[in-house]
Amino acid sequence: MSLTERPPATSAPAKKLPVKQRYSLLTRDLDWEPSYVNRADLYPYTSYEGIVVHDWDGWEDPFRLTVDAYHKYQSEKDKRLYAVLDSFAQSQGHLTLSDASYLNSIKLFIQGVTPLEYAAHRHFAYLARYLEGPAPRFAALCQSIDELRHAQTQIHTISNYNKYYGGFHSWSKMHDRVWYLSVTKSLFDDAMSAGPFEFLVSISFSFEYLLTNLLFVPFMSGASFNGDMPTMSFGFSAQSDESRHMTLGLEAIKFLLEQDEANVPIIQGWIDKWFWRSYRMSALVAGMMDYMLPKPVMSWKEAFELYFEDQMLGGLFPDLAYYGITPPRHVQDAIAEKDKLSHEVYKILHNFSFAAAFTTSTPSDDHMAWLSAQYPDTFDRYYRPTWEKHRSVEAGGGRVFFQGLPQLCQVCQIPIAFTERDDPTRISFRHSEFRGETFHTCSDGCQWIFDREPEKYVQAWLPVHQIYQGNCGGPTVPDVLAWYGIQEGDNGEYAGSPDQQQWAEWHQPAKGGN
Amino acid sequence: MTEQTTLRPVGIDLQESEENRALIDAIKADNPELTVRHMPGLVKLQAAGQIVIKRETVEARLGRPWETGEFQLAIVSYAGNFSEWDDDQIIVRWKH
Amino acid sequence: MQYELRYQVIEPRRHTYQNVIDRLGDQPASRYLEGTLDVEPRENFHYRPTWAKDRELYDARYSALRLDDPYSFLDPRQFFYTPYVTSRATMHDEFGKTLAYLEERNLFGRLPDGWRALAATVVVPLRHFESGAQLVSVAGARFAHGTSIEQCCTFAAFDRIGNAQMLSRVGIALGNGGGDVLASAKLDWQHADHLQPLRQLIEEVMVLDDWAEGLLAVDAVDRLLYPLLYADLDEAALLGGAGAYSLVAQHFTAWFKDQRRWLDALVSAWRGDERHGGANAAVLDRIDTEWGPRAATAVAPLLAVVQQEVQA
Amino acid sequence: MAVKALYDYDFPSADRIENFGDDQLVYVHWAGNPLFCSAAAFRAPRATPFGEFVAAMVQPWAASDPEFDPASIAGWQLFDEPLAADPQRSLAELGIGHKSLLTFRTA
Repeated sequence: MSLTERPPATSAPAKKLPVKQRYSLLTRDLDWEPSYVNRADLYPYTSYEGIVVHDWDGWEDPFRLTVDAYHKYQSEKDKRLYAVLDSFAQSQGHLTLSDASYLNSIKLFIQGVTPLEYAAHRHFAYLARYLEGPAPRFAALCQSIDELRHAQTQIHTISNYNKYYGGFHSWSKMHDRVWYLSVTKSLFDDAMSAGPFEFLVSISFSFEYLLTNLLFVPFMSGASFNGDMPTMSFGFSAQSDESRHMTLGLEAIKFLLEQDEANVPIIQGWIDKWFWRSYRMSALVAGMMDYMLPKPVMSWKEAFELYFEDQMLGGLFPDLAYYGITPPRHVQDAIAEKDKLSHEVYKILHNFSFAAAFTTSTPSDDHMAWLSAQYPDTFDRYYRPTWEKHRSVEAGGGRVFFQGLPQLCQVCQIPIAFTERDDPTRISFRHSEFRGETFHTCSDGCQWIFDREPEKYVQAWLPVHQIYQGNCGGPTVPDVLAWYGIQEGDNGEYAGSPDQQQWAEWHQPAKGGN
Repeated sequence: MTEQTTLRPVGIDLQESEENRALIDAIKADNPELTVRHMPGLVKLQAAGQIVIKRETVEARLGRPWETGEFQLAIVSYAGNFSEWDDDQIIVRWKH
Repeated sequence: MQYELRYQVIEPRRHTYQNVIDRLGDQPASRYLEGTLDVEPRENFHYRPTWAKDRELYDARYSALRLDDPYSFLDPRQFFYTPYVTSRATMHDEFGKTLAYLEERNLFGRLPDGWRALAATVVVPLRHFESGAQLVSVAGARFAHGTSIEQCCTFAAFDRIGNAQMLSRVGIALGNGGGDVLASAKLDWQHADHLQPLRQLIEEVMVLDDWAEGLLAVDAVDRLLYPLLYADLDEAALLGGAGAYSLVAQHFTAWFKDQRRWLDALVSAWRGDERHGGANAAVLDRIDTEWGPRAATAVAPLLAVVQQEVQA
Repeated sequence: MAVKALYDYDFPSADRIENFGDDQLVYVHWAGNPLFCSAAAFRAPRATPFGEFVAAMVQPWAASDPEFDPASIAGWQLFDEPLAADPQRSLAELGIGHKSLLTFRTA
């Protein structure tokens, strides 16, 4: 019998399931209770951190994203993004950037941030495997594949700059080896080596929810302002995924807090640790925002006030107070140093760019005027005199670099350069003893983190100490730079660098009547 | 609709683009108390208590059917909590 | 200041990233290669995982199957994120159109009883098998050594949940828009005799330590299940008045063909590896011997249902 | 507080003194000079006389500041305590151990 010969349908027209129920059938209902193996063998990692979960079904997923919708939206986003990349490359758009020095911030980005996107991709896959609830597992799976998207769209966006400028070419190897990149790498290694719940609170909540806005949004706005449409496009496109990731972070924390009161102090400890750990890493972005954009768009201080103080301390933490959660320990230290942070960080980069895959330079008069306006309480008093000294040395044909290696913080791995809360002229040195050995940290926050888990931080692969142990290609600076993969001209001072010279050549001032 | 529990500010950041203009207009129309701040490439919307995005208003401005899921193509960031996200509207507010 | 651009075309300083140049020479490289080669970190990990003794965060020892250079395997489909989601957007769009067509014409309502029974008691319950296969695949996304391999596992994991959702939507359609068919399919999955060997197998695979062995054990089932339920029944469905079955089945046949491409290439890479090929072959043969018969036993009762319901 | 782990989580310090043979790490901070973002790290033999350590390592580093005058170094501290920096005595004899922090000022 052929189809057309069959009698017409007599059944009632199809019902339509409510969205929420349909979503539940397509996601969490796929799970079943195993009976041939032990649940504990299936999910071996969810008990050792002390977190108690009574009901995994308590997890809410406001996005209700199904696989077909995911592919539909994501392919549309990528279609738009790659169209921007292609047209920018075809029209030699890099020539319309504000200045080649702008790209130093993008070098720092692909070396320091892109590998973190990739690490997040890998470890959200761990959550997608080992969390016990199907709803958070699916959210983690989406995030895992999103993070792969972020890593790859960044690699592809920056690929075009890599063809014409230095410093981009060996980002992956550099992330494994170069001193300033151990700051970002060690943060993710710290989170990944912890258990699944700590990872969730560290990356999804403390990093994605509390701090990504602050890190990415002003930065992408800065890209737009400096003519870098591709970076703005991947940035905003990535951020549209980020809103899902932020939601995962917020849902995670509320879910865990609602499950059991015993979870509250554990979560509080992780918030305290990870706020400071992520905040310290974000210091690199502070330096980038205030000093590395030829056309700055918003100061670190203003972004910090807007995205962190107003939105998080003003909005989020009162919400979490309901569960007994208080603002992160050491948050007052972060607030107190908002007038100092970027200046202290850029000083580090300026001192050490001879050993970096980017260049630095002393800020121009215009730039100093902007910094002075943004930081009226500190810039002229504490930082301008040092930059003026650099200027006078440079006027004589010199350039001050730090002829040696810095002392690093055992936890955040940034050179110990931050100052005491009440005195911007006094470096804050902290040290702890553990098993008869001294360990140095840069702040009360990092020292507190060290003292909480010294067995973890004694393992840190501190780049300076590794150089001195002979593990980084040899004893001399050129040996180490070669091992880092840094090529001639990637490093040092921007003025006179290959990037600067070729930029000048490409942009000869227009001659009258030409 | 549930009662608003707080007037603490919530916010949504949207990419400023041709595609998003109608959406931004619709949000302005449905949230009269909204403050709008333009940054390069970006529009920052903030309001006390909550921001609501209604499918019907967006469709009227856009002149075509619009699914609330498409909001994911426009959003850059937010502060608050998606307290509702269904076929007809999206509401951002704090939970407590 | 006014500028003029001095050159029409600027010669690039290099054509691709240094790691790609080191492997393939300085020539333009595809987005697949730039986004895949050497992306996974290799060395100088800071802290040991608290959840695995004697392992680093990334470590070849998470599987007995090794490659001397993980990038000796490349995905024949050259999938990185964008072509992957683009391809799957089309696939799910087409599936959605098929489903809409079938629902509009009430073709599920007109399925002959045997075909309906097959779909409801064998095919739809497999959404749980797909869900289990997703857990197995995503372990590879975390633990495979090398971006080229884990990336395929990531996409496979996402495909599996996609397959589970496609089967669930078939179940909803079979239930005339309600959840009844899914509910009874879940009961069958948990209790019906014909599904227990398969459920037992996937549960035991889900707890395997070696992600690659898990993947291959699932594949041992796939290689029996997909041809049996989708490709081989296509003709019979058309002849038996079950056009709806055929229209649905084609999507799963297409997916399985795609899945084979990377997995077969990976197995070849393992066997052909200069340094580890011998050891890999021994492991692969052991896996075949162990899981092949288990898969056959698990699929046999499903074959019996097929024979009883639609081939009788 | 111990690290929460599925096994006894105990690893040697990456920078334990054994990894440096007869040498050790010493940090030197030039207090009050904002040109230097941080203290410098050095690897030096424990038996090195303090004077030689300063001449061979500290002074070339401090000369990063073109206004540096070696004669102006004064007022050494070991961590927070004043140090009687006898140039003839070795680091070990002066109690300057592995990963000690030295600070000096300039007159």
